[in-house]
Parts: sequence; C-alpha cells; structure tokens
Amino acid sequence: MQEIKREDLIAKAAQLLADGTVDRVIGWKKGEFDYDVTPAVFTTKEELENEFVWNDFCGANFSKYIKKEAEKSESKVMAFLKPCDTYSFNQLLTEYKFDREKVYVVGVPCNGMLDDSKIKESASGISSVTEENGKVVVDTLYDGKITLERADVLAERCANCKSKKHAAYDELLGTEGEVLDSKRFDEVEKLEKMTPDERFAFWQNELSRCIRCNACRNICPACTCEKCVFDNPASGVENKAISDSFEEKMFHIIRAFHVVGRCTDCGECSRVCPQNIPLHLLNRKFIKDINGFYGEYQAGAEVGSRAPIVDYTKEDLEPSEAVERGEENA
Amino acid sequence: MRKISLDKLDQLFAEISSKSALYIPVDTAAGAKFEKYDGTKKMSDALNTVRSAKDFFFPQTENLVDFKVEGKTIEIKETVKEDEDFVVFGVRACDVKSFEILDRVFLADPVDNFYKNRRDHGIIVSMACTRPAETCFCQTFGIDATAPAGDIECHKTTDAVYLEAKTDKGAKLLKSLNALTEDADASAVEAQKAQTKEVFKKLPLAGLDASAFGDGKTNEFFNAPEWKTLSESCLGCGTCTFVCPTCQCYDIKDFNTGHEVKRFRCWDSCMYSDFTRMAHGNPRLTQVERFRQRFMHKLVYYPTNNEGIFGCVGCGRCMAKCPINMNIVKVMKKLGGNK
Amino acid sequence: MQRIGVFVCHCGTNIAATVDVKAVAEALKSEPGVVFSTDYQYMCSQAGQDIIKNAIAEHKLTGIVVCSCSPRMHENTFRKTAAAAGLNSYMVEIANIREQCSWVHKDMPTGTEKAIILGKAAVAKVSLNAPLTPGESPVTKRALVIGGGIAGIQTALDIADAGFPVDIVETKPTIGGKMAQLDKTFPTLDCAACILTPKMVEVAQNENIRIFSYSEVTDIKGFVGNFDVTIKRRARYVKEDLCTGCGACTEKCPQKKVPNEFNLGMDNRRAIYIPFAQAVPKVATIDPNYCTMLKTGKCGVCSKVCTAGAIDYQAKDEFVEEKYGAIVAATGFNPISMDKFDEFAYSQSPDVVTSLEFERLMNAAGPTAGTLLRPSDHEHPHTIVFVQCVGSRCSSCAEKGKEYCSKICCMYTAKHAMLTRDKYPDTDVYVFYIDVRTPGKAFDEFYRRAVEDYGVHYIKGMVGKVVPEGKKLKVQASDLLANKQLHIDADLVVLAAAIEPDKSARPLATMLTASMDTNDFFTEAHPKLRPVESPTAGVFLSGTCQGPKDIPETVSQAGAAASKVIGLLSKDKLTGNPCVAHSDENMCNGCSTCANVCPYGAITYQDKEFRMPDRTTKMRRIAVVNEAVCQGCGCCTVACMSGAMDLKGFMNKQIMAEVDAICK
Amino acid sequence: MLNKTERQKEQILRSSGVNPLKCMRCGKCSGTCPSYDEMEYHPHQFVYMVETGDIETLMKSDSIYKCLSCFACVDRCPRGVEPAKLVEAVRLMAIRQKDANHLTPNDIPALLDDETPQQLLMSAMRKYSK
Amino acid sequence: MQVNEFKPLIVAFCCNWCSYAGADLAGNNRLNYPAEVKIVRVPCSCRVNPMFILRAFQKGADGVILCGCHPGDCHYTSGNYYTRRRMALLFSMLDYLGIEKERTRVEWVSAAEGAKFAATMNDFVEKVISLGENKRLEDLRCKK
Repeated sequence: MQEIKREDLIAKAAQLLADGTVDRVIGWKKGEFDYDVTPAVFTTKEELENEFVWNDFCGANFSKYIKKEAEKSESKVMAFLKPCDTYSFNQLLTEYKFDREKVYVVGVPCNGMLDDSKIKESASGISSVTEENGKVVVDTLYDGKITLERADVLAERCANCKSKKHAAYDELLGTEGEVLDSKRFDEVEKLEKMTPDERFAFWQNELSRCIRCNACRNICPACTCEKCVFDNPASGVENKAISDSFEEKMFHIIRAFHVVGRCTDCGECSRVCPQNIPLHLLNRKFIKDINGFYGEYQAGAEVGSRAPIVDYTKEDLEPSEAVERGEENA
Repeated sequence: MRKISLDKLDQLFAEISSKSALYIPVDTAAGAKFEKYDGTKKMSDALNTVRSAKDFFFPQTENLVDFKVEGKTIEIKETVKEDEDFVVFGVRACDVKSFEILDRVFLADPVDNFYKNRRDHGIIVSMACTRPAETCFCQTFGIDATAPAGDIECHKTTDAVYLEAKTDKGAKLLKSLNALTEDADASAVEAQKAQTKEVFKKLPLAGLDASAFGDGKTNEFFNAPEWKTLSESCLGCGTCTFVCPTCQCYDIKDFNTGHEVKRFRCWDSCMYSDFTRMAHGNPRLTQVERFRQRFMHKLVYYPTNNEGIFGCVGCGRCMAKCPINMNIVKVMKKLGGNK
Repeated sequence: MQRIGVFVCHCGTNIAATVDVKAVAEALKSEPGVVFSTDYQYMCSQAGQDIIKNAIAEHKLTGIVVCSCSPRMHENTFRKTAAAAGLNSYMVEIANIREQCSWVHKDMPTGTEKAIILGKAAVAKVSLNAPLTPGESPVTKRALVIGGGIAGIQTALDIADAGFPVDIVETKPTIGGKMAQLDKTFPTLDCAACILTPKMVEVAQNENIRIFSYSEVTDIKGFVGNFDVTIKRRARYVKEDLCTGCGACTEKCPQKKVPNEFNLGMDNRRAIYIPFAQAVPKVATIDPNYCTMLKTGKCGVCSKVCTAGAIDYQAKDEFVEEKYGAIVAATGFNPISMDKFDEFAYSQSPDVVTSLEFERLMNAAGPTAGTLLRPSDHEHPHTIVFVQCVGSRCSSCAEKGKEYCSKICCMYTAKHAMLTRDKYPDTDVYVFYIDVRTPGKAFDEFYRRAVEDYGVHYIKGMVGKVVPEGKKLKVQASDLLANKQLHIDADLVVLAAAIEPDKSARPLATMLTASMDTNDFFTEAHPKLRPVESPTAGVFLSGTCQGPKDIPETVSQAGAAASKVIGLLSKDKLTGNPCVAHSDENMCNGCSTCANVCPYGAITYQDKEFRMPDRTTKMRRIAVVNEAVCQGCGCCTVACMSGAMDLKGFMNKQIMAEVDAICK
Repeated sequence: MLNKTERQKEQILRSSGVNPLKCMRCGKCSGTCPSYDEMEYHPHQFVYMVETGDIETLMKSDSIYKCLSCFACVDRCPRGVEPAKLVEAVRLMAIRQKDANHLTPNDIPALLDDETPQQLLMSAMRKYSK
Repeated sequence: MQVNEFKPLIVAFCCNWCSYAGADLAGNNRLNYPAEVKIVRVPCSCRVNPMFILRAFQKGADGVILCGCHPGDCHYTSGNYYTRRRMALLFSMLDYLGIEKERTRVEWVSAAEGAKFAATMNDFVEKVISLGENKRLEDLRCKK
C-alpha cells in the first residue's frame, strides 16, 4: 500500500496542467490486470481520471521517457518520480541528457513496489491483487483468495531500498524519507565468499539464460547512447544474438563497465529481465568496489558530481591489490 | 487412447530417451524451461515455458555455412547435417499451433532446409491445459487448449497421463511404448476437458475478439493515429519477439573466428532500429513504425498472406514479459474496438 | 582494399641470425592485401629506402609494412621514405622484429614464427590505416603574463626582448610582487629594491610590454596559439594616462586610517595611495572601501589638489578583450595564515610576527624606517626567537598547515638572523629548526656564516609554545641535542610561515583548463622534462605558482618559460600530431565523460542540429576535439561509452585487428 | 617468529594506533610538554625509542607516570604522531605486566593533597579507570 | 621437459613512452623472455579499452598483460592513473565472475626497466602456463 493516494497525484497533475505549468504528464497507466502498469503520457484531467494508476506495481523508472519527452517540445513536462527514480534523473542531468528547465518533477514517496513474478510463484490465474491489513490479497481463478506477506512479494530492489529520500524534485507530495542503511551488498558479499569455481558456475548458469533481448539495456537509465556499441557493426563487438557463451559474458561485462560510476542501482535491469538474471549483482559489485576502493559514491545523489572512474588520486590502489582485496573480504 | 499412471511416467521418459533425445519442461529458478531428459529430471506442472518451443525448429542462432580463407583462396564448408530424431514432450496447444504458423513461412517455397530437417525429425507430444492463466487468450484465435493435437496429444489428470496419437509419426512412437501403457477410453478425459472449457469462458480475456483484424485490413489500420500513443511507452527491446512462439524474423551475419568465417543466422526483432536496415537506413524510421510492424504482421499481414490465419496464438508470453507491459491485447482492444 | 608492400630487414645479422627473413617475407605475401613482399640487408640504408620507394611506384602501394627494428628507431625514417615516394607517411607500420623478437629469442624457428605473427599484426593494422594530415593552426604573436612579480616581470622582459608583444596582468596597483616587499636577498644580501626596481622600470619602458595593473583575467577561451582573453581593469578612479605620480593627493587625503597592505597592516596609508615610492605604474589609486567621496559623495580633496585633473570618481570597471598565442601563469605565493597556530600566540601578541612582516620591519621604507623595533611598544628587541617550519611539513591537519617544505624559509631565516646580529650585535638571536636545508649555490656557506661569524644560536628542536607575559614572550622549546627543555624570554618571535599558491591560481587554472595538484600548485607537463609547461598546450608556468622556489630559481624558470613562449610565438603556424582523438558526431552522446578525463582540456562541447531519420531535426550536444590541443593519449576513447571517440592512428578497429592477427 | 622486542613494539603500535615512522624529529612535542623536566625520557624520545624497540627501558622509567596525559604533544605535533598515546600504551603495558593495578580509583582521594593540580587528578582518572 | 608442452598465447599492451621502450631495452640487453609474448603498441596504457582485453581472450589469448609508465611518470601526466582505476575495477569484476585473476595483470615498466620487463614477462608466462588453457573466457567458435 502506498502512503500517498492516487487522487492526490491526479489532483496535483490536473492542477499543473490547468495552470499551464506543464502540458504533459508522465505517469502510470492501468493495464488489463492489477499488475501490468504501463508508463504513459497524459495531457488532460479526463485521461488522468480514467486511466492513471498509482499502486504497488508502479515500479517503472521514467528516465527514458523524460529524456524523450524533454526533447520533443519546448514546453514543460511533468513527471512523478519516486526516490530511486530521482537518482537516475540527476545522473541524466549530469550527463546533459536533457534540459532541467523542461521538466517539472513531483516527488512521490514510495513504500516499495511488488514483484508480480514473485506473486505468480504462489498464485495462478490472478483476477485481482488488493491489500488488506497490510497483507497482499490475491484473488485467483482456481484457489480463491490467497494472502501473502508483503515482504515476501516485495521487489528485490525495494527490499534492499537504498533511499527513501528524493535527490531532486520541484515539489514533493507527502513526507520526505531518509537515506537508508541498505543491505544491498549482502548478496555480492555472498558471491565474493565463494570459490572462483563456484562463482564461475553461478554466473555461467545465470548468464547462459540470456537471450540478448536488450531489455536490460533499453530500460537502463544510464544506457542512453545514441548508438550502442553492441548495435554498431563498426564497433567490432556487435552481436545481435548470442552465439557463444563468451558473448553473454562480453555483453554483460562491458555493459556493466559502461555504467560504472553512472549506475544508480535503480534495479530496472533485473526487474525487466525476462530470464530473471540477477543483473543488479554485476552493477552492485562495481558500486561496492568503488565504495571500497575510492570512497563512498552514489551516482545521481547530486547533479554534476564526478564519477570515480573518471577521476583518480595518486595513491589509488593497484589492480592487483583490488583483486586481493576482494579476496580478503571473502 | 492409451494411458499411463503418473508414477510410471519416469519409465516412459526413460524408454523414449533410450531411443532418441527427449525434451521435457522442467522447473528452474527462472521459470519452466525445456531441457533434455537425463533420467532424473521431473516434468514441470507450469502452464508454459518462459521461452517458447520454437527453439527446437528455429533456434536463436544457427550456423549456415563456414568459409575458410587460406592465403588468397576461399573454401566453403556446408554445415547442414541430417538431424537425429527427437521428441518434445509437454507442448501446449498454443505452441503446437505456432509450428503451423512457422511452417507456412519456412516450408513454403523456397523451403528452409535447416528448419525442414528439424521439423522432419521432431515428434511433438502435446499436453492439454487445465489451468489457463489470466493472460491466456488462445481461444481468441480459435485454439482449443483442451485439444492441443501435435503428433501425440496428452491429457494429464490427477493420477495418469492419457495419450492419443494424432499423426502417423505419433502412432509409431506411441506403439513403441505399448509395453508401458494401457488402453484407455477417450471419455476418461472428457469431464476434465469440459471443466477446463468452463474455466476458459471465465478468463478475463475471454471476450477478446480478433474479428476486426485479418485478411485485407491493411488500409484500415495502417494509418491509425492510435499507433503513436500505443507505441509511446515501447522501449524498443526485443523481449516480446524473443519469447514469442511465432516471431520468425532473422538476420544473417558473419563472424570471423580468425581462422574461418562463420555465416550464421540469428533471431532478429522488428523492434530494433537496425531491423531490415538497408543501405539507405531502416525503412521504419521511428519506434512508431517498428511497433506497428509487429502487430500489423501478426494481425493483418500474416492473415492476408495465409488464408486469414492470425500470426498470434495467444500464449500470453509477451504480456508476462514486456518490461513496460505493452502488448498485443492492449493493441487489439484499442484498435479493434474491444471493450 | 589496400595494396600493401612488406619489407623485411636483415639488419645485418641482428635480425637474420634468429629470424628466417626470407620465410617471413614469403609468409606475409599471402596475407590479405599484400601485393609485394621482399627482404633486404639494411632497409634503413639509402639502398633499402630506394627499394621501398621503387616498390611504392611500381606496385602502386597504398600501405607499407617494414619488419625491422623498433619503431622508436626508424619509424620516422620510413615515414619520410614513404612521403618521398608520394605515399602518406602515416600509411607506414613497423613490425618490431629486432628488439622484441630476434634479440630476445634464441632459436630460429621460434623467432621466425613470432616475426611472422608480428608482421601479420602490422599488415592487419596498416590495411585499416587512413592517410593522416597534421592539422595546422595560426599563432597569435602576443603573449599574456598573469602576475607581475619577479617571475612575471622576468618572463615578460625576456619575451619582449625577442620582439614579441607581451601584456602583464597584475591584480595589485603596481607590479613588483613579493620581491618588492623584501629587504635584502640571500645569499648575496643585495638590496631587493636595488635589483628589482630597475627591472620594473625596464618593463614600463619596454615598447613591447603593456601593463594591466589593478586588473584581473576574467575569461579565457581558445587554445594554444589562439587564446581569447577578457581582462577586467578595475576602476582605480585615477586616470592612468594623466596621473603624474606626484603624490600630492596621497598627502592631502583626509582619510588616514587605512591599513597599509604593503607593510602588512603594520602602519596606515591614505584612501588614495601609491603602494610604494618605486611603484610601476607610478599612479595613484583610490581605495573605494575607504574613500569618503566614493562612499558618501562628500570630500573631493584629491580632485582639488590634483593639478593634472586625473581624478575620476565616476570611473567604472572596464573590460579589455585581447588575443594571445601563449599564456604564462606567474601568480605567485602568499604566506599562509597564522591565525590557527595558537601555540605561537600570533593573534595574541603583535610582537609575534611572520618573516615577511619582519622583512618590512627591517626595511628602510618599512613602518619603522628600517630600525628594528617591536611593533607593540616600538622598543628595541634584545632577544629574538626565529621559529622555522611553521605550517610547513605539517601533515596532521590540512586546514592549518601544508605537507610540503616551503623551501625558502631556511635561507631567509638565516638571512634575518645574520642581518639582525650584524646591525644589532647586542641582540640574542635563536633559530629553532627541524632541519636546515641549504642546497644551492653558496647557500650552505651563507648559513654557516650566520652560525660561525655572526653567533646566531641554532637550536635543533621545535618551539612548543609562546606565551605573552608582560612585555616578554615566554618561549618554551626543546633542545633535542642537549635533551633539555628551554625557556627563553624573548622580545620578538618571528615565524617562518609556510607559503601557499595565491588564491587566484585555482580559478585561473579552471579557466585555462590547466591541472593543479592538491596543494593548488600548477602541475607541469612533465615533472622532469617539461617543468615550465602546463599539460595544457600554450600555457606556461613561471615562479612559485608551480612550486615553492627562491628568487634565483624563479628568475631562471621565468627565463625558461619565456624561451618556450618565444619558441611558440616564432612559429607562424602550429603543426599538430595527426594521431589525435576524433569524435563521431553521429554517435556522440554529449555526456562530458571524455572531457572529464582529458588532461589537456582539448574537448569542448557544442549544440548541433541533427536531421533525424523521420525528417525532424533535433539539437544535440556533441563533443568537439581541438586537434591543436589534443596530444593523442587516447584516454577519452575508453571513457566514451558509445565508441564515438576514437584515436586516429590507433583506432579501435586497428588495435582489435592487431589483437586478432596475434591471436589467429 | 617475532622476538620479544619486536612483539612488544608490535603490541605498543597496535594498542596505541601510532605510527612512529611519521615523526620528523622536530621536537615540538617536547617543546610543548609541561612535564618535561620531570621526565627522564621526553615525548620525542618515546617516539624514537618505540621505533627502535627500546620499550623495556621505557617501562622501567618513571617517565611513564610523569606524563600528565594533557595531550598537548598530540595537539601540536605537525605530523599527527600522537606521542601521548605511545606513553599511555607503554604505561598500560607496564601495568598489565605487573598483573594488577596498584591503585584503585578509591585509593586516590586519600593520596590527594591540596597542592595537587586538577590536571593531575584528571590524568589520574584517565590512567586508572582503564 | 613435458611432452605436449602447453604454449600459452600472451598479448601485452605496452604504452609507447615507457613500457614499449622498456621492451626495446630488454632487446638491447638481450634479455630473454618467452616468444609467446606478443606486444601491441598503444600511445598510453589509458588507450586500452577493456574490450580489447576481452577481445584477446575471445580470439584465443591465454593471458593479457598491460604495461604502462609508473604512476606519476605518465607521458600524458594522468593516463595511467585512469588505467589503474579502470583495470582495478575490471579485474575485480573478472575475478567476481570466477575468471582466474592470474590471467590479467597490470605492470608499470619504465623505459629504463628492460630487466623488469623481461622478468615480468617470464613470471607472467609461467603463471599462465600453470593455469593452463583459457577455458573460462573462450569463444568456442574461435577454437581450431
């Protein structure tokens, strides 16, 4: 259950449309079911009232849409941003991806989003998903009502939420949260503690499922290249489909490396992967290493910050030490 | 019709796999998946596999030909080879139907040897559905999920699996398994079928109607203004096309290994900006056109070229996997005036 | 498809003894693109080069590979050979089969096999080479020197002497800098003014030099040879061209209570002032913070007494825009603030002074007219304690001191101690030191004279605290050699404060895209081999803005910087290295990552309109590499995610082709 | 295997957290020390003697009890060496070696006289509350 | 002497100003190192894209070593500092993926360190030989 109500969001959007502050609103549009929410652009109050939703499935990060909309016209667009989305927003600004003046950000507090695939593990033939007394109630075709603990179906990234505090907004609805002491590196540490053979087996199993659909890349707020090296035949590494296990590794290593220091750990890559590959564990490894080697750094915490990968100190550790240190942690 | 009790199913699998490769759906951490039977694997009860069964006949990548460059001479090496027989067990009605859709593309003149070879050697053992999901809409396309056909059609009940041969290939296989199976009456599964049919009537997408689309509707839909708003959220990834059982587009590429060049084909996606790119660029300039292409193909172009048969089987995979939940159902409802 | 010629060198037996050169030539013949392959005794000889030239003509070669010694030896030789035969000189690649093959491997089969692979890699690379032409850019023949201290003065004079116009920008009303405030200079004890002021006059009189005093640089655009600089000339409310420097105004001005910064606030000046008698330009300046006329509109005394009519209360800041070919940073230093060193009671007692203040107290033109008197009661001090390394070599707290050695303190403290004992033999002079560092010509002799001839008490140890008590300063210190704690009742304590770069250096470095170290000293292009150049082309370093140094060192560095500037300005055109980065605007994301890692500030951004596939247009921010500034390290190419940035001569696909060929 | 000297040094460095190698031998610690004349070994000597491993000598010296723990040396040291922490570490080692504290906090009031400065009282608290 | 001795393929990226010159010096001094080492000249170690390293492994390399000027001595002042960070992160990631960490290395070799260059290469080749063939980052299509 979200602390802030759908009606409040609609009212805010309608007001900004009415007073001419913005002429488009990026929000979530309801789907066929309770859980298949789609990002959409709204231009009238009627559209908002008919189709706008705000529920536990509004996980989509609007970064890509903000960039697209900001390029479209001279007028301002409004976007509802959850705390984690604001980090991506700032990171895009750091990279000059759009004009800040063209976007009006309304911050919305987030109580964590649910993962529909986790719900589907325990329920089939879902007719509705509602909330009663803090529990998730799933009405099904076959087994009637199933009650699930919210914590059990919370998206991984929300269970390990790094911040309930917005890094940017023009206006905030509801109350501002805090930066949290997240356990998000625990899984990475668990992997680090494995033997190299175990780690290799783990990743071989995970990455071999990749079908190179590019969902992770296309949703990624950091992946905003005009032309991706993996789509560019001139780059020498282009591959449309994966013909060999090497290419799975190549794609995912390079993709993670390209977002080093830019990845805000929004978790969209893992959310969208149709094969449930825990891609966030690659990005988090880099984040954890950066924090350990060069000091805490959160991409998107502020606009214009210099990522550690494009910076240095004379006393930096050597690559050999970096690998050793990974082992010491283990 | 033959029958085998559930506790003997492993023996059945063992028997089949002793003669040819057998693939069954198994549960993995990332959903159900067809895997080669190795004597220990258990068949999944999942409604459907994450990826479709089209991989068996039209794999994501396959080598077409190798070139070996020696000094300044080029040697060409054919890579097509006669496949061994294989059996795919537990294919749902939607995927079975998808093979027909693929056949009309790959087996039409000019025949695709690679595809035909696999098709000739593959035996499909289907499995009737009993618990369709809310995302199922195969009935929209006239598919009866309780009668999935294939070479052998199966019905799984609480205690047994009923098998019925639908083709000669199927009959031959089923006969070879007679020692393990016993005779059964076709009526044994009728009640279950009827019950499932009732469930289908209650599905949220039961009323979805494709009749607005089909043969000759190109002009009606091509310039519809709704494409713009529908495609707005599309990220241009290839998830829908790669999980789709009927998407059949591919690209042909060369890979230089250093000692030879491998010419391979791989699935392509009309959602990609370089799809059908020619010297002048992609004929479909923006995501609006690419998005339109996919749905027009399934709902209009394919039926136009194939006696009104739709290019979608309603398996619901794209609904489940699209990162932003935009899918063919939403398109049909918006454009086809459904609800 | 390239038509490639391969030339395998025997290098006498240097190569041929361990590499079967004929086999190499034969093997490379069948590589794609190779149309000619041969071997010869000495490819670098005239005869060898003729073979190459003839082959280029005969076989219409578009690229050549020479399998020979290291490219560091003869790459240029063969490039010239190619150019002489009409081939672009960058269509040459060298396979290093001597230093990296025949000389390090023993047996023939191994050497031959490796040489073939190295040859194949070079063929693979050259088949992707493109002809490169070095870019040219014109040079504006005018230099800008920022800072008018001894460093700036010397640099400007040397450049002007070579016949090039130079502008000096100085924030103070006069040039002269810190040296003008000094009394005598070590180790020869010349009077600073006697050697500096003639140079200042020379600057004023040199036709090639313009002085922008009381001015600052506010904007710098452009690149080596072509800088566009905006200089703000702050309003001094006195017309420079009319003022004769007679000083009448400075005597009559009723506002007498303005702390005199030239004497470090130890006495007062008027609101209209000339910093010191030998100022250049010798022009009065009105201090707007104290002038009654400017503040209240009532007074106007200076205007009345000025017979030249130079006073202009309406003056406004003016901006001058000028083009320069080279810029010299000579922003100098300041002693660090002593406010945080409570243990030395600097803030509590006026009798605890810094060394620079001590210079003024000793100086004939200083607040005490050259008689050493205590600031508090103007009495003659009898016991003077000098403390060295105050704030230098201090690693414990960055907000207080500096980790580096300030280099000049040992020598000037020896000078102060010596001069004090010389003038006032009745004084007891103690110098507390950690180390006495006197490397330099006649430096150690100077220090020894202070000890041996002048009886200065040098004590190894540090002062722990200074406590003002009555008229005395209680100094508690340790004598490490005697292993005793000393308690001295001093009359005057002189702190050798660490020096730090002037605060204006940091914003200047940003404008210049020149890099700085953590202490805000400018970094050199190379710490050993290019010590007076900034990594940013066309920017040079003079004096203490680069690091602590004394006057002789500053002057020699100033001359070195000037010679570099003269070398640059004497060229009509700059020819660049063609192996520079280049951004493909169609792929560039404009994210600024490349500019973040560029050590030379060679990458700028511009908004450009692009036609989209659907015939709409879109403005996009794209990176543009200034080829005149880029040095070709390639750091940006890896920072660039999209692969838009590539390095000519070492393109991604060329390096990958080499890797592929090696791994084949 | 470390010998006794090395072991002692290692323990002192570990318990004090001090790196004596940072010392540039300026003597400001001793210059600032209020207890200098009472001490046989002065703060800068502590640093040097720990560095050379001469810890037995320090433990035997009264100096470890003469330090007031006023931390002036810690505050003034330009290199952040923190000599007082070394003194403290050596003192602790000496105390621990004897297997017992000879004074408990309760014993202190009886030992006080009117002339004892407050600072000493404070240092005593620091010393014996461990 | 082993029968069927494994000959690893080593790609060494050397910066033009220090390490390549160091390799030349090793040659001048006739200091032996295995012929399996093949050097690719780059202007600066910071020119080496992680993609080049992966590419080498794909095409059959068993070890990749990157040599540059010592930190602080970079011809371009800061290139190798960036290299250091990039490779620290990349190597840590490769290790995380279970790929043998001894297959990749960064070594700072100055133009005066011919002996160090030869010693480094001898040591590196020895380590790679002890690991055997590259299996974890291989592209099966590229196997002969």
